Amino acid sequence: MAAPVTIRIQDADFDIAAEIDALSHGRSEIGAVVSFTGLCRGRDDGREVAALTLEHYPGMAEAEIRRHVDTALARWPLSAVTVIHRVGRLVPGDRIVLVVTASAHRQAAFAAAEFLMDYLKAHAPFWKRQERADGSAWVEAHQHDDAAAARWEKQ
Amino acid sequence: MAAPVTIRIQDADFDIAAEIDALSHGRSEIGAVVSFTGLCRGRDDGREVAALTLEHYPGMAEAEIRRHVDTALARWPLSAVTVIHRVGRLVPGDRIVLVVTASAHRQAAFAAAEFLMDYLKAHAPFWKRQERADGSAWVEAHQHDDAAAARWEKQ
Amino acid sequence: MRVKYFAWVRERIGKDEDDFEPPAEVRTVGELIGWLAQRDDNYAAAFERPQVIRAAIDQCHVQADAPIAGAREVALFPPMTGG
Amino acid sequence: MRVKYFAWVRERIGKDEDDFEPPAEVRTVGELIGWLAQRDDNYAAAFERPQVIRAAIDQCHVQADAPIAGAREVALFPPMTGG
Repeated sequence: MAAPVTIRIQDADFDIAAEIDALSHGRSEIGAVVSFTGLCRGRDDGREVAALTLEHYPGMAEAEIRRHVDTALARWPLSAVTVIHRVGRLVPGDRIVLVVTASAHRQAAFAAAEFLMDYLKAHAPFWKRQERADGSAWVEAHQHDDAAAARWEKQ
Repeated sequence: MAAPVTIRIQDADFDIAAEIDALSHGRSEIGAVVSFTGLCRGRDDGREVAALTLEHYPGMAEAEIRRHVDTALARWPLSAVTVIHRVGRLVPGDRIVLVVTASAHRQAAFAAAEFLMDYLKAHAPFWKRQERADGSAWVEAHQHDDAAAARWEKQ
Repeated sequence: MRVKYFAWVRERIGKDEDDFEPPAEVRTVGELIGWLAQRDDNYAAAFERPQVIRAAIDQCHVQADAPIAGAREVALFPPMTGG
Repeated sequence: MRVKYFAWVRERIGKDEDDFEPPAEVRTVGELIGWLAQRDDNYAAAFERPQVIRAAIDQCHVQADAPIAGAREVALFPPMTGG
């Protein structure tokens, strides 16, 4: 059976437990499920953040995530993958992104989830704008995110 | 603030979303939450498994998990950690173990969750007995689990 | 050819896309960026640091030396900050 | 001194703990295992492969050469299979 893949980009919040259940229910070959949830933080680089607005490139964002999920499926023995990325305005504590990976064993699930998050950070066409006390500003890309994504090339 | 730690060993099932909420709600310094859920598989080594019974060493199990959580807290900048391990009889698809780690950034949350799972597998005093078509048998420890735990010593 | 803009590139230009037929000597993404930067002050502001601009052709990431011949959609944007 | 057994060690012995005062020449965990293995057939079966037996003293993992002097609780069990 081909591993089921769910990719969604949406304004609405998501339910972590429901997504984990949807991907693992009734599939007794799954022994390990790893979830990563990214949350909007109230401070960044020492400055208070009132809100984030997330913009994306419709069409390419889904396609780019799909390409990376396919890479993960080719690389690790995964049973299922779900990626959900929210867009729009979010406030501190709000969920931004969810990656769920399932496998028979934990190593594959952990590695694939971390790989997908590293690639999402560096390559998926999303942009964050912060509302701060000193005005509003686009978040700068971090070099360490490029480095985190690049380490998967070497292995 | 010291990172809140929750450790529970219980017969009852757990609710992943409720545990993630309990650990992250209202804490806007958390940017990343990683969860690992271990599930009872219906096959192991090619043989059908009807059920698992988990036995533990009361007192030592909690203490041993706490020691490893403390090691993780000293090693990574974590905001919170939850570990729940079920005992008793479980059937395929049932949840066995939950590890949740929270941090400002994803690398610490991923590394700590993987570290804790590797240590739980190799060092926490729990034992699994499988009910199979050919009778009932204690699960043998895997050398690769010892190797997975040992790799954290070198770093 | 449709050219799409995102994030602060979009904001500085003041719109989210254009339809262009660039002259024949504009062969690569990098040359397209240089050509756009000369249109007016808004485009000049959007592309004042061409080395930080990222690009996609038909929704796949490309480098500045990628040829634009045959492209239906070119997108120009800052480094991504998703996840 | 309380000695606790888990998993198949417990099953082969047929109980989950004993209270013992081992003789003075039994100084280490390894010597305790050897002494127990001579008690009867059940203990002998539980400890027929002493090299796979894991041990804890007062709820901390120890090696076979750990001294048992002063221990309140010694636990003997197979390799762990949790998680």
